[in-house]
Amino acid sequence: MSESNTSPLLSVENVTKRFPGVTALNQVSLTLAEGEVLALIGENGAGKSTLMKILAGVQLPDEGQIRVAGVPVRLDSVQTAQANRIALIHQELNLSGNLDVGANIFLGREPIKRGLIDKKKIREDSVALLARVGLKVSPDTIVDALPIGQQQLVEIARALSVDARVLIMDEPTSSLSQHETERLLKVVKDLRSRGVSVIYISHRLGEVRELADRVTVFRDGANAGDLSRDEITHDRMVQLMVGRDISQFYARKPHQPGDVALQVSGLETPANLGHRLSFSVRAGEIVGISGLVGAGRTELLHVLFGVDAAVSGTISVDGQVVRLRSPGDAIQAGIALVPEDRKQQGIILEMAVRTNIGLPGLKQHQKTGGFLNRHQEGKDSAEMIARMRIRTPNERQVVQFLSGGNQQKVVLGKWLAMKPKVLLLDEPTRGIDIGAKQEIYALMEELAEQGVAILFVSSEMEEVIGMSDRTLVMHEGRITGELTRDELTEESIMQLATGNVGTPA
Amino acid sequence: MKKNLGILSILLVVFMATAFGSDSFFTPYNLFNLVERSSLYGIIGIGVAFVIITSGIDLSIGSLIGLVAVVFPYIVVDRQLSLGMGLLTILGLSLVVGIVHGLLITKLKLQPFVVTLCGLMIYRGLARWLVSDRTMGYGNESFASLKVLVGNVSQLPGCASLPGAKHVPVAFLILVSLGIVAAVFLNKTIYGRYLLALGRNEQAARFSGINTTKMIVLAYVICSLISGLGGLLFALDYGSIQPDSFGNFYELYAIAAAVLGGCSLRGGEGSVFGIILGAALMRLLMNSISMLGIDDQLEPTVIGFVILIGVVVDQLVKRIAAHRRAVLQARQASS
Amino acid sequence: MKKNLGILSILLVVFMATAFGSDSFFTPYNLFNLVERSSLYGIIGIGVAFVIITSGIDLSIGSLIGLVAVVFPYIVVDRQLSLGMGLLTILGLSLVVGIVHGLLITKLKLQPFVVTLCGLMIYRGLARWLVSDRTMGYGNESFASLKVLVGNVSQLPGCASLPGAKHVPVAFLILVSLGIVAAVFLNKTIYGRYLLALGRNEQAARFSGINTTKMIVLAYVICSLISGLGGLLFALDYGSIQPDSFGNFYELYAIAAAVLGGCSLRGGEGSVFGIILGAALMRLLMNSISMLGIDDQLEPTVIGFVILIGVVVDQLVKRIAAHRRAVLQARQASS
Amino acid sequence: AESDSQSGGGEAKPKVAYVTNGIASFWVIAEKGAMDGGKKFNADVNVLMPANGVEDQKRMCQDMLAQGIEGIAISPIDPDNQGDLLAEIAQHTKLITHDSDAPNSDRLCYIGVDNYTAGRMCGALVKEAMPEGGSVIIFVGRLGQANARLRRQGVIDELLDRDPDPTRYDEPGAGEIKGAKYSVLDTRTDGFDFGKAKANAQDAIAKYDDLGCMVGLFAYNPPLMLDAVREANKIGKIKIVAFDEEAASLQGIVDGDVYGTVVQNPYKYGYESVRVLAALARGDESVIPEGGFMDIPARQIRKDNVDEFWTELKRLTAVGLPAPAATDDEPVAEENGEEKTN
Ligand SMILES: Nc1ncnc2c1ncn2[C@@H]1O[C@H](COP(=O)(O)OP(=O)(O)OP(=O)(O)O)[C@@H](O)[C@H]1O
Ligand SMILES: Nc1ncnc2c1ncn2[C@@H]1O[C@H](COP(=O)(O)OP(=O)(O)OP(=O)(O)O)[C@@H](O)[C@H]1O
Ligand SMILES: [Mg+2]
Ligand SMILES: [Mg+2]
Repeated sequence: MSESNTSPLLSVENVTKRFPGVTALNQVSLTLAEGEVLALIGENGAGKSTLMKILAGVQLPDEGQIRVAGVPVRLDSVQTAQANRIALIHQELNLSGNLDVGANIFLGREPIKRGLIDKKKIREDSVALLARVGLKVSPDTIVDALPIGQQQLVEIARALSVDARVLIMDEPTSSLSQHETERLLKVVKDLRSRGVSVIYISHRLGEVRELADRVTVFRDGANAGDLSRDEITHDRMVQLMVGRDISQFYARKPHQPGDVALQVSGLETPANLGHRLSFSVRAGEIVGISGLVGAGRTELLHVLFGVDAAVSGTISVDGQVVRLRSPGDAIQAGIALVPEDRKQQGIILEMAVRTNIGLPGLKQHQKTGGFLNRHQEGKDSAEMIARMRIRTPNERQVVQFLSGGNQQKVVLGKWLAMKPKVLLLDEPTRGIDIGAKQEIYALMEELAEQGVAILFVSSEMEEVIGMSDRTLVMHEGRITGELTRDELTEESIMQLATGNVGTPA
Repeated sequence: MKKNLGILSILLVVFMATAFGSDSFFTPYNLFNLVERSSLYGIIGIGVAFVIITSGIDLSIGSLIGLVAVVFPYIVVDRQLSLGMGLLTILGLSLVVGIVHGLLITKLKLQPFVVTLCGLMIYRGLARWLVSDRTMGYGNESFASLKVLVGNVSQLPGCASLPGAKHVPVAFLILVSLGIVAAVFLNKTIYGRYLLALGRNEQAARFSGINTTKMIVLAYVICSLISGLGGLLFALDYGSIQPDSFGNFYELYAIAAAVLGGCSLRGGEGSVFGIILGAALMRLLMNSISMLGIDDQLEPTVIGFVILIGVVVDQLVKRIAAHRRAVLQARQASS
Repeated sequence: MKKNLGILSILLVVFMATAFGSDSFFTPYNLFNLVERSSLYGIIGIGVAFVIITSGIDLSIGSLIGLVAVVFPYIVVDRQLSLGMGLLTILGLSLVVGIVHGLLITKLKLQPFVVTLCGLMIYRGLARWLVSDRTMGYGNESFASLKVLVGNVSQLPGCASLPGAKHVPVAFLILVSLGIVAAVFLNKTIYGRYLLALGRNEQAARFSGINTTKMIVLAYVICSLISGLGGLLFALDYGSIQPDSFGNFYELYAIAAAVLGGCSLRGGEGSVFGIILGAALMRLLMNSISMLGIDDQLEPTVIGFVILIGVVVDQLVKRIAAHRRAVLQARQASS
Repeated sequence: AESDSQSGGGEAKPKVAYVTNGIASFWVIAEKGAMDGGKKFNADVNVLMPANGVEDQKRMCQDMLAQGIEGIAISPIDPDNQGDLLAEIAQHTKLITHDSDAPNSDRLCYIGVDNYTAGRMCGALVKEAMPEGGSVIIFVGRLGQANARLRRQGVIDELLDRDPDPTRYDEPGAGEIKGAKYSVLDTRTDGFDFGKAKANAQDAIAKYDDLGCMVGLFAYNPPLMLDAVREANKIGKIKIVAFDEEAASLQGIVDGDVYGTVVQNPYKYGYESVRVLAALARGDESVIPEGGFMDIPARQIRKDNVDEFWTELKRLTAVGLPAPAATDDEPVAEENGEEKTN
């Protein structure tokens, strides 16, 4: 104890980590005091997750020193990290989908009774943990059956189950909506009051402002500065992260929407049978869809993109009724989707930037006999890399090695190259840094001006309010209301999102 | 249990049909043979299930069985060493094979299919070379003491008087005990849970502090050890070993049994009971084919078809269940 | 090309060693045989590569080869139908097999391993049943016109006078043309690009508007068609077909060739040139073993080892390359 | 298992099984014999060809026993080590052996010629083909099974003029076996992979340019050897001695490209086995030959007797022909092939 007042609970000193092709961390340092919530922010690829993985014993640093309560430690395995009572919620989901919720929460730390797993204890403890994160599912539910958002809550419950001194959360809210987020923030504050130290990584500066005692900023794998409690303001953080200030974040100009581009009437989706959805999006209009996790938004977009077949109802583009049996049909009809699950659905990680951008256009640009049109592919990828300002050494770089934000830009790029009439965006800024975010918002605005009809799902209320001309709110597969720009407030959205219909809509 | 309903019903249907179609089928003698064969194949099925659960595969089982079956009499008869020495050798052999497979797959990140495909060739060649293709026999009296393993229960010390013991193959006892141990291991111990977890998502398991390398090696060791045991039993049962062919294709039978029994080759799933049913079904089919006097050239075709039907049914059942769930949800939501 | 350096060097080493160790190796006659065999196995290797690229697998190749080899003379000789009719039948047969595999895998979401394992059994049984295990022959004069396919180039119409034509197997021409077509298809057409893409990440490919179902079915059809062609060539070359064993294990040879040639069973990778090298290496090894008078029984062991060494080397080369890049990076960073 | 169920005479048809040691054209001929025997002696015959060696043989026999079969004629794959199975059969029903004997079992009799002797006859053919001696190479599917090892040993012992001893075994790995006039360079196996079998022949031709004679011990070997020799234009330079009556081999003899072949009499194995089993099933022990051995000698087929043998063979194996009405004491297809049935 006497030691811990002299030296911080956790200190990272001049850590360097290299990967083939990149130096993820270059001589970075940070400290964490007992019972402190430290926010770690930085652009995509700044090295936040890498440092956290090092602290969790998943990766070893190439250089540098790590101390716990002043004592030098070598965190060469997850076990040693756990022995030092350090726990990490990874940025990507890390669950075994074939096991039930309880099994995942206690994976690797199962309570044992007479040599066998004590399933009773697991169930009991899980119920308590799930309650704490506000997830209303049985511990016996198979994880595969949960939508991403709920799986994220399971991850958090698992981290809580470790009796940790240092709890690291790497973008825990990236797939949570307002409601769950608020609950999570409560949990974190509660942990702090119990003397647990938390490292909190997020691109959502609002959360950071509300939560952090201190902020450490990384830029390009190096320290870019610290902010103490009273210095924490939106602009200061952006300043340090991006190195420039980003004026007028949501660049919305009012403009006249054109004719109806997308008309949906009586649409019934397989995951939410019995609910008929009807709405329309005009050319040049940006319509947001808000709602809680599992409200059916992704499901809706999947049907509009032909991934899942509609059970009933009609979809028409520019007045033409279209039958969407596959994404191919949707693309034909001028619809494009930037999917929710970037790594699984958006890009092919092992392939080059150029190849990914070219993929949807291959058919359209093919030469006679089905031969590749390399020239067109090169032209498109070059144009998109420039227009999106995708940060990559060259068009042949494998997408895997780009940061999250730049990967997302690649996904956008591959669709813009198709010049769609209707652009569907599912959580377009999930896990994306402030700079990239602003670029994407600017892009949406630009497209709208060009007359593209944009329908975008977001769990980040701030951006829904900031970006949309109109907002549809969904609750358990139904559209519970529609809010115009001047009706839009967090309250009005929450009202509808939690199913309280009856407020003016 | 529930997930094995599909195959269980197929098994029963075929059983009934054969019992109905041939009066020699439902006789103690035939049933004894049937149960014994099913037990032998069930045993190696359980073995391969462990690697399948880790989303791996082992194609070398048949060759390892051949090698073990050759090495054992080679040690005991040709080299004149003791029975214990022989047992120790094949035990060590299986152990080493399993460890090597496991290390190549985890440390060198080689693909299980490739590693064990090489194993399939390597062990076969070794078996043939060791005895230069001579047929090996188990007639030698030194094996007499082991023969009980492929006899009936009444031959076990002190079981002579048990009622019906004569009608129960010892191999069946071995299968049952092995099955129970395996089932408990998989479903009730942390190691089983680790295997299931890493089988689906190795990174998640590793990030949870599980030593996935050790667990995967363990899985291959278990598989090889059980294959070794299987090799011994098969050899004792058939008594005559052709080094160049003994055990050919057994890996496919074992894998088929596991798949029929509900193991997914994508890993993370597996029911010991199902595997035993799977092995039994295949042996039953072969038996039915001769009992019903079906053209035995068609035998592979029939088996292939039934396995296919088995997995298709399984698939459809899953889908229907999923659909029903969705509808149910919808009703709850709307109500 | 570059990624095939490992196997290419192994091939050369073995070649040199054998040429050095046996003066009968480097003779026109032996080289002709060697090239012909390599060509035949190379052809089916290219076939299976298409499904491996989609991260699938085809275990039924050997049985399909057996079935085709039996059906052809059955139609032409036993049924007394025309040669064209025979060719049409085996073409249709292979086509149907491929489509069925593809549909079961895409529509019913069955695992390729399982589907084609069933195929392995089903087609073998059909072949045996169709001719009730009779050995089929290609002695009949009606096949004479086709025999040129397994002869040397000089027997081709109008090639008699070409210099050295006598020393080039026609099968090699077939391999080369097939190889070129396959390479162009994979690397220069959108369909090849589609296959590589979905082999890496089917979902993302589908979300990019690729009709993955159609492409996967196509891959299995291509594989079956090429297997059918292979079956015909093998049959013509060997002249006599035993329904129960003809083609056994050929799928493993084909897969091994593809893997040696740099195909990853995880999908999305594959070099036609590499596959041809892989097939050649295995045939070369067998030839070397007889030429150097190595113990016949050890043959499988030797081949198994060399494949293993091949993939291990491949693996290490990749790692070292990656490491070197990292170090380089570090230097640049520090400087 | 084809089951021949044409109604015969009024009395009950005994059910008997004819079990081979594998699948081969050789056995297809035997099957025909067995079936004809079934018609002739009014028995219900099951012909079983194990695809998977001893395992299948055991399974098939057990399944037959379960069906209360009244007699089994088996060609044991490994007589020395299949004691248990043979005992099990003998205990439940009438057991006889054919093609390959199991003297230590309780079999009632053995029908055929032992492969060792046949092998020596094959060796004799080699001597005739190469009177002034030379080098020989042997091709065989598997050495795993007894008949193959015995044939091979027979050939070797004959060439080296050793005195008969079926238990001798020159290990294939041991390299060249030198005799006074003849030397056996190597024995190559192919595991029933025809591609390998042909490759073996080609490699041998390439490797030994002084190669005098090729011996193929399994039915499919000689035709593949013949192909290889033809392609290498070594006809005449390399003598070919065959085993069994594959059509291509016989054609080769006719053309003079194959010196000769040793044929057992599979048709008669089948026919006689069924005759004996049927009688035993009806309780007539008299059919058991004295000494428990019915010699159906192998024959050497050369250019001079190939035509007449072949026509006879075609006649016997022709599909859809009425069963040759042979009488018990005057069975079909005598060695000299003169006997016309009925
Ligand atoms: N396993 C790896 N191999 C190669 N490069 C990697 C690896 N992991 C991370 N990188 C690279 O290291 C850099 C830092 O990545 P990291 O994930 O730490 O960034 P981050 O700050 O977490 O970004 P984000 O906010 O998008 O999560 C990036 O350029 C990334 O591409
Ligand atoms: N993989 C899945 N398995 C089973 N059900 C699912 C799956 N994905 C979604 N669902 C169901 O479909 C409904 C809608 O889920 P969806 O993912 O579309 O919600 P969402 O509004 O997009 O929320 P989020 O995308 O933030 O998780 C949910 O009720 C969920 O139960
Ligand atoms: Mg990160
Ligand atoms: Mg969603």
